[in-house]
Amino acid sequence: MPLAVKTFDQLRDAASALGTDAGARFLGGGTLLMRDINEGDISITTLVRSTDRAFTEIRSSGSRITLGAGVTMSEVAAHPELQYLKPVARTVGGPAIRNMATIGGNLFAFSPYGDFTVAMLALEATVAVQGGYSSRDVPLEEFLATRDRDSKSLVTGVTFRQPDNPTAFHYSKVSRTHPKGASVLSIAAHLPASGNRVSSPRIAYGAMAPTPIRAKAAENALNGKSLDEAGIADALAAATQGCSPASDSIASAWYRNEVLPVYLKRLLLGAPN
Amino acid sequence: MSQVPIQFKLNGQDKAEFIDEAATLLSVLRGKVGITSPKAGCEQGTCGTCSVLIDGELRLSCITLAQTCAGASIETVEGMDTDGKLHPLQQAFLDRFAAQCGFCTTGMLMAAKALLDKNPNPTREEVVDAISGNICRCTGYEPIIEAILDATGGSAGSYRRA
Amino acid sequence: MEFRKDFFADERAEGLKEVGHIRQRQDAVGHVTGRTKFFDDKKTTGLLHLKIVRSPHHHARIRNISTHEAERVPGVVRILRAADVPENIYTMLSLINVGIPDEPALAFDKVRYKGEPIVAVLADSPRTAHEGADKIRIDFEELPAVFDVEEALKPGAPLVNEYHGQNHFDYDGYSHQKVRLGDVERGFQEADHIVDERYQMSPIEHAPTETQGCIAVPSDDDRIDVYSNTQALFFSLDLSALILKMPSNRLHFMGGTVGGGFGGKVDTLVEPLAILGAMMTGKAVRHSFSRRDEMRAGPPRGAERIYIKDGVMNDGRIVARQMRIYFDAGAYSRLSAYGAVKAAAHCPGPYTIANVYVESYCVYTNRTPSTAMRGFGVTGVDFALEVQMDKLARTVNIDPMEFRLINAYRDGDMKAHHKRTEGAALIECVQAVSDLAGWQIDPKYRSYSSRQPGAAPAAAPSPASQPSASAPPPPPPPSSPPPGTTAPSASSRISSMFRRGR
Amino acid sequence: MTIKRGRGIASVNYPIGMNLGGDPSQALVHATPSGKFMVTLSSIDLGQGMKSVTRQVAAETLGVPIEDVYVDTADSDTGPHCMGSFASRGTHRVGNAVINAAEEARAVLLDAAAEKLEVNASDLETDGKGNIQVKGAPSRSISVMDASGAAQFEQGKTVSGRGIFFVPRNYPDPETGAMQPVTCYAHACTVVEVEVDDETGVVTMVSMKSAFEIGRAINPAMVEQQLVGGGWMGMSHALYETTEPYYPNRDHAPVDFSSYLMPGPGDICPIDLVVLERPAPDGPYGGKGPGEMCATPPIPAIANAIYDAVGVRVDELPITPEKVLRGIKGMSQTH
Repeated sequence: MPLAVKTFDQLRDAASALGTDAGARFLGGGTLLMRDINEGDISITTLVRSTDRAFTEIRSSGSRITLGAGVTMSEVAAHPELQYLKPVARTVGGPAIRNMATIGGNLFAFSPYGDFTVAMLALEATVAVQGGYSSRDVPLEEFLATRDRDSKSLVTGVTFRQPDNPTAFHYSKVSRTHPKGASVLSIAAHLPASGNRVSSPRIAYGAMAPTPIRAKAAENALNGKSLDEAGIADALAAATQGCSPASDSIASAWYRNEVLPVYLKRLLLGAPN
Repeated sequence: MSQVPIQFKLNGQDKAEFIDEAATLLSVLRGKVGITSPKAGCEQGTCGTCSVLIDGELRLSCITLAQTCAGASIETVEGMDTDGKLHPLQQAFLDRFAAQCGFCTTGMLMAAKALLDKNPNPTREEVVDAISGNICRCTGYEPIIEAILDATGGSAGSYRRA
Repeated sequence: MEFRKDFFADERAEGLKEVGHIRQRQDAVGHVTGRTKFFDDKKTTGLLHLKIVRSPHHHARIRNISTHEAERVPGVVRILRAADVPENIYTMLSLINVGIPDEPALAFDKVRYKGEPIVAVLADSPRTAHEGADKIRIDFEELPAVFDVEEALKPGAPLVNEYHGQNHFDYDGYSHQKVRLGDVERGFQEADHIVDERYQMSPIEHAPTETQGCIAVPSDDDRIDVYSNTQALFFSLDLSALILKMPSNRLHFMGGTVGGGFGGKVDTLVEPLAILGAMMTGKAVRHSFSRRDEMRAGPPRGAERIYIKDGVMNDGRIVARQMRIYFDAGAYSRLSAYGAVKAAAHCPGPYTIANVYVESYCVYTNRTPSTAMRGFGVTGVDFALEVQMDKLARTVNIDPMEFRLINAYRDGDMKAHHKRTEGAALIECVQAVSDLAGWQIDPKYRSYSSRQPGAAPAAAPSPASQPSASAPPPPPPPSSPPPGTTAPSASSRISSMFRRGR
Repeated sequence: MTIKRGRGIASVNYPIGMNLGGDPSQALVHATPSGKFMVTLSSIDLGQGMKSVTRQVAAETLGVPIEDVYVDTADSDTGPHCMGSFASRGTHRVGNAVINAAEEARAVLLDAAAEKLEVNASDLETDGKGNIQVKGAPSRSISVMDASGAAQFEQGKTVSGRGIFFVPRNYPDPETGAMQPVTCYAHACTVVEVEVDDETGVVTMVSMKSAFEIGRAINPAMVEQQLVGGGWMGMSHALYETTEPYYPNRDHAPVDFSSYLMPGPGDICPIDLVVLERPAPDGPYGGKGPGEMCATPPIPAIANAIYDAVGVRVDELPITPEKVLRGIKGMSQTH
């Protein structure tokens, strides 16, 4: 059957339409969905979109900031309050993709894609999910664990507390090709300092599991330690705990596990700079 | 498929068309308006041959829903030369022999124009980033990078072959 | 880029007015203005879109194909099956008499690789073509598959292609193309060292930015106009006419402006079905690979496995080289039978070796059929040979650059395929790179020349080989006048150059 | 972490034209009444510059400026047969066919001019600027336009020519492989420098320096296009490309330009080039064709450079960071 397009002023109406139409998908930046349609996915029969301004807004309140799900990578990179995330946003595709790809879409990107979500995970973001006419905030980690089972809800935005010290946020993406490339792996780390020790670090990986994951064993091993060879040794030893990377055309599972500690070490030792 | 009306500016000229509601911008430009410089290289958003400028921003027309461009200003390579005179980027691509088969060339020019319109004096690294979403299988990229740097009048960070 | 005009200056006419000068490309302005017209830029009305239903299995028997449901999808205009193709079984190189018909345009009794075309759906939009394809029902019985060239040649391996009756191409009654010069076993006995190695080249994609495609349009003179991006216009025209059993002059092919090819657009995979569809519907038909098709169902450069066993002397001379080459053709011959001979002819590389023994196999496996790509028959062999050369050089502790100069072929040297070397220039290229890269070599190698006999011994002739190669004749003197004589005018000089030796 | 540097070399030759011959190409050349020339072919330009090389060769042979020649190709109703654009045959085969056709057309043109100037055609030469003149007496001349017009409107001659180039087919001896693969070879030597990260196996290209012997560089700028692009493709083949990442297993196959790996504009290195010309006796103005050959020598040169850097031999393409790292760790290369 032909493909229909439905446009709604309000996100909640869009969410409602998604819930009642089995063939409906929400159109954000289009980088994933339009490709599927071009490639012949005829299970998609309706494109739902929304012109709700909340969807594309960046709102900050105190140290908390909310990015509408329709905010693009380029908008993140250009936003004065989000300069520490610029290196992350700039590793998503080339310039055209960054002008189109959204925060919301990135939450659904399959491994080895979804590097921005890795950063959001390290910042302990919550995801605003509109299911029908009700909305709820879900911790990102929980959202990622269930995202593939819940295709009927609409993500409207992500919210997180901005680092007190933006230089405590670190990001590293390893790709085979440059400057654009899919991830061998990516690492985002928020390493707040207390004196010369790391306090409650948050580390997240991309491409090391079916979805971006938190590196909790490494976080625990790093907590209260200094960022030097000795201080990070336990974290490196625990680096791959909980990882279950895939073998794909970018890299094998063996290689990802093998080099993750190498790149984590480089990120952590580079951190004081 | 139902038809919807759409108005937009194409290379400075007003256009009004009835289009399939789910049509991509690429199919509208190529099939409806007769603009063939954007190419269907992959229709996956991974090659850059369909690149156009929408309100000055580089976009991939193959994965852009056409009706989202209502009221927008769209630029393609067809609008680059003025009064028969080539745009400096086009001239630089000629002078540097930066086109071989020509299939990626129009997308490359759009990516380069998106950069130079906002940043007239980019570094080599910025040029490399600007074309990073555009695949070229013929040139090895270096002639394209050099052409874009030439069009800026500078050659910051460029290495030159002997 | 710089010219080293000092090399071979006495063999060249200078003073040409156009040749040798930088001139803008005829197509360059079209490329930078977007005016260049590729096949898909042809304006057509009432275009039908052709979508192929492909095999999901590597190797399977087809039990049943049902198209009834697909035919009822609104927008589906026509469905093509094997029975609709007049000469369904063909082989790509039939036009130059290489091989036997071994490949169906549309599979009917079995499929031999994942992605093999079975049914073509013609519909009024890409989406309806996809919807029609989704409704095609095919029952398969999966068969054991073989993916490795050496496994495929073992007794008891699954038979890939019944038309050949064995998993290799037949070369005049042999399983491989042979090249024999001298006595390789005697060479190994004489050698100070033996180096025996295995090399594997992966299949790769041509990856042109424009995928393979065409548009076939019924024309006003009751023929079919075909806008195609083939790399070989008449090859594709004649092969299409052969498959469709029609007079070739009922086809009017137009192309010549292609968005990259690299060899992949030699295989004529889109035109025959598009033409057939246009004839059966009276409508224009577009058949273009999606990028996914291009990556998976389109032919790759084939994998090659190469074994090289060399005998080398402490002074750096290679005295024997034995090579075994396996071309992974995939399920059908395409151009691989030709490529394997080209690979054999390329052995043992640009070096003079007295004893050479080559076996080159074209092997069928349940992989996507492979085809020519930039360097067909040569690239894989050169990868193996040149890594092997590095290993040999290190084995005898000689600088790798000097090692190549020691063994480089020269004018008059006997090649493994029993022809004397002419026009050699390897030594000079190595010398030029030595300068360019600042890679120091012993001064004695500076005096080496492709035009002077080298230290390498002539091939010891095997009884069967001819001509006799016991003493290579001195190389021919340079045929150009010595410097200082008045050069003839450019055009006459060029004519003589062109006609020399014919 | 240590970044280790290494250099490697490879030298190759490349056969010009289809193996064993038997691959003709044809050309037609004709002049308009105003002395402009059309070359009609069915050869394919897939970016390598077929239209432009043949245009340049035609202009040279005709003795007219390149602006006076256009190449029209690949319409099967009008263009004579060409085997196709592959096997490094375009410049050599089609170039020769164009020379043949252009010589025939030129001969008619000079005959027409001779009749007008009342001299022998053998005493005439072209100046390459659109004029035909008496050798040694350039003031006695006629424009190509006037000569072409006279031929067609006064003398009733068609200023045209037909050309074909053909290397006869030969067949290898099944026992010995004795054969004549081709009539000429191009040559190349490449030295590359790489850096290898010994903790990750990542290889970074530092430089590529090559010499190419290509008979005659018909158009140096287009030769450079091939050599630079081919250098990139060789590097890509060596380090990145595969349709079967776990060969011979067929899983995890790439389906797009994100999963099919090729070096991006940030992965390239300076490419320095030297060109040598040893004309092929049967090449058009000696030309051979560098397009295929240039993508080959970087592959083994890179493999050899990696060995030079870290002592690891990877004999299976592509040479991925994983294979290098396995080598550094002393592990087998199999998955």
